[in-house]
Amino acid sequence: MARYSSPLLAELLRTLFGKRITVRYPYAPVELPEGYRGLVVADPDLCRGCGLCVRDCPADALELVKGENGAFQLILHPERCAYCGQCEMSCHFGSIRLTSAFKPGAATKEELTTVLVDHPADEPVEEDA
Amino acid sequence: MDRDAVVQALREALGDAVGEPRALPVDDLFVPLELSALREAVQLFQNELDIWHLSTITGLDDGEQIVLHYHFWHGSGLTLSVSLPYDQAEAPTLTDLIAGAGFYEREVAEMLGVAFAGLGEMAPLLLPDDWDEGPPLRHDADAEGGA
Amino acid sequence: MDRMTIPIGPQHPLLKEPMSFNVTVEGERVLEATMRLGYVHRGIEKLAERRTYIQVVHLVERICGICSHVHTTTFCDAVESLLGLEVPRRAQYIRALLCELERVHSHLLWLGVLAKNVGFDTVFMYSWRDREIVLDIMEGLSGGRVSHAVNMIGGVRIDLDDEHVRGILERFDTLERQVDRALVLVEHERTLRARTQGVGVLTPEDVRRYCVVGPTARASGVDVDMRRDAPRPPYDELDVNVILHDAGDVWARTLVRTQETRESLRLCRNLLANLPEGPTAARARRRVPAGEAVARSEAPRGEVFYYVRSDGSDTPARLKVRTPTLPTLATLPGQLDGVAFADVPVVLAGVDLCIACADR
Amino acid sequence: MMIVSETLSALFSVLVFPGLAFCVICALAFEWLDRVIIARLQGRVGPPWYQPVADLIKLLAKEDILPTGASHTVGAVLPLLSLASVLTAALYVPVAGHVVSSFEGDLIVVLFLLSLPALAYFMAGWVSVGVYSVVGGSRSLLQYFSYEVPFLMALATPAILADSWRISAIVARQPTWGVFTMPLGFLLAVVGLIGKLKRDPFDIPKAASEVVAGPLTEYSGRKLALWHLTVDVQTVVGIMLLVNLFLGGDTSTFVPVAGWAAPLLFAAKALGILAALALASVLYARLRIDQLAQLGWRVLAPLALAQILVALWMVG
Repeated sequence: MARYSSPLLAELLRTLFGKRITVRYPYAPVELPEGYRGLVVADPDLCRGCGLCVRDCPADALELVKGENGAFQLILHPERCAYCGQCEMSCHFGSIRLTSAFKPGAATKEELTTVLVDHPADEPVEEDA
Repeated sequence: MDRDAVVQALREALGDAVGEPRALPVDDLFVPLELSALREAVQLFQNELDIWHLSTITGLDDGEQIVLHYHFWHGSGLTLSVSLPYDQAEAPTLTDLIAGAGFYEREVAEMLGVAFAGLGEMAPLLLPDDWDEGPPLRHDADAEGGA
Repeated sequence: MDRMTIPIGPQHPLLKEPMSFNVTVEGERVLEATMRLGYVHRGIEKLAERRTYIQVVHLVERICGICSHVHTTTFCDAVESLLGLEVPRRAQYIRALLCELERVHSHLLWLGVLAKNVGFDTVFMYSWRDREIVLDIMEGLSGGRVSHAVNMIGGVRIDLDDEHVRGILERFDTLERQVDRALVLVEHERTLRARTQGVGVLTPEDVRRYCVVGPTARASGVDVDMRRDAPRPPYDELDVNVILHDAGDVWARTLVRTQETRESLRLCRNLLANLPEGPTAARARRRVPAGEAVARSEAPRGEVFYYVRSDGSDTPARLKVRTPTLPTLATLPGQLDGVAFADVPVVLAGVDLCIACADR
Repeated sequence: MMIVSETLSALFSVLVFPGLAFCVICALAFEWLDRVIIARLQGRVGPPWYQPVADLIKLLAKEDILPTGASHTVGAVLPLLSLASVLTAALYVPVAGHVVSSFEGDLIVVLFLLSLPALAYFMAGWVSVGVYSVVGGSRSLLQYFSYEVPFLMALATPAILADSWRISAIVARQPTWGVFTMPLGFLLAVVGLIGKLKRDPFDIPKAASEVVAGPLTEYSGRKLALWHLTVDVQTVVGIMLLVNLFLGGDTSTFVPVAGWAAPLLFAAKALGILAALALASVLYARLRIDQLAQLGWRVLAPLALAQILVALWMVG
């Protein structure tokens, strides 16, 4: 049998008595490294509605809707997002960034669409009487 | 065999068919060449100068004409660049000298509509069989800025 | 036995990506094989003409699922040279580190694919288990297992602190031991050798005629390696020893790729040991001055070639990418005729097809 | 009254133990064990215990189609034929001493019935129109001739030693376990069994990377379920046959074994052979068909012949 024995035997025994490699997601939790590029979020206070992130997004996943006198909405379409992190790099104000969360999924695309920043219109300056 | 020696050898063999070489970033030398002298230059490369590696053929449409860059490599980059008028976009095939050029020529033929004389197989390489919107990388085709 | 044409692909257990072969067989002997590409052609070069340079970096990263980092590195290299931008040495080291990690990832993945095609499921399971180690390292570094989004024009987005480096070196110990065992296995396993020796032979003349690059060329004795022939920093400070073999068959390629994995791990340790201090990126302008640039580097499958032409705007006028799989694919019909039909999967695996790369 | 209880016990032994029900349950259990052992050897966890049953039920519920052009009648008959022949073979193989019926020469009947599915498998490929099926079918024929001769010769040696073709007689007359008197015969029998069951490294007719699933590529639904069940039952019958012929059934030569422990000993031996089959499928890459033919005729057949000569010499 030695002539046909294989250099694999030692590895087989090590594997047989070693730890299983299978991760039983979703029953067992999967720990992601802290730098993992997941879902995009934005901080409404820091966001100025400048649209740098929208312009640089390679996947057109961000959309800036401008209302009248200063109101604007930054809308994210996660189904188009490629999680590349370019928006985080392009934002000068540190508002938009990637978290380590990943959305398990949704039935329709519309469900995924999230409004990141909903900036109300600036209060109209009271003209003095 | 450094680059100046190669250009010198080309000049001796082909005379003024060889244009003014210009060094381009990241270690490459572009040598403009008459279309008619192309095959001769490649034969010279192979027989005397022991340059055999053709990295690829870049085809591009710079608005006035179609330019073909034949990128060679022999320890450093060397590119023979040939220009073809729009209406007479033909070039000789190199597949008998460099078998590897076949795929690159078929791709340029498909993307820019250049006819390669002597290139046997003309089946589409990358584009679908039923592609009928003309060569995609030609700018005059979508002058009005299509999709 | 009459003559039969057996379709392999575009969907087939053998092919990991869509591509179609029509193999004409008489009995078990292959007479002739024809190929059809283009099922995964996305028109990357046309798309690049409608995106800014910043966006093209991410576009180019998605040409290939396995060697994405080397594409962005070469593209950034070309654009930075057009900008005349000096990339900080620390950024170059981090780029090279990820390039070598990606080579380890690609070769281990390939060893699994070859074993799967040869019906050796155990080696497939083992090599893909070991590959997880290098994927965890890259995910820890860049936040992505495969597409790392590390490169930007002017440098890299991430940085390495000591805790990162220690984690990597720890994992390297297990990885190196596993790769050494894989090397012993590939050299001495009787059935694996029986299925790969003398199959899909490529002579040095064929390599020169078809301009084949990478491990497939090195396994036929042709001494080409862009890391040594065109050393972009930091490879000029590293002594890369190029692994050659002369048999030119699938077994020789297996040896070359596995030994190269071991070599890449040595280079990674070297890079980590003398990682220079300093910034990780230089500020890049959005508009690139008019001009042309050619950049080459060594992807896991061989020389990848980039040509960028700019017209002064912030959008490239022309981008040409030639991936290493294309010339190797051209040699396949030659390698396939006269081969036993049972060896077709071995020959296809031997050239390490990356069809997404070839189609662009 | 006698007749009723007799027919009842006969019916019980045919339909339940060691007949139909026992075989099918054993087949599914062995398939699960086999997949778990292979998984554990490869560092994986392996399927849950109910996986084979779930697969069977799923296939039974799935749509059952055959390509146009393939003859549907033959396509439908073949899986039934092969399952029937294998289950009939199970009736003659004693399980820890219990056997449905036993007569002089039942070993030859069992060997014939075990080879029938190989022919049906080839027919399934030849009759179908798919290219993969035809190539897979012709390969299974080539493979049949490579392993069948050494396998039969290896199984003939215990019969020669015990001077009888009746399995239970062979089990009774073995002075010590067959594997000690003819180790080579046992080894050849195991290798032949791997070839017969088309397990790794001899799964050439159904090599996924070459011919997708060989003759079974076009099968689906109930017919495919029958084919899979055939292979499972064939594994059980093959292993039990080897246990009887080479490992002395439920007897133990060195340490006397209490009556109640005999069936456990039989089960242990059967699981031992199953583990050996699993180990063999993990250890080697798949051979090419010509390499298998070389192995069969250059190595296995001469060894089997030598083993027979040794057996004749021992008996003579």
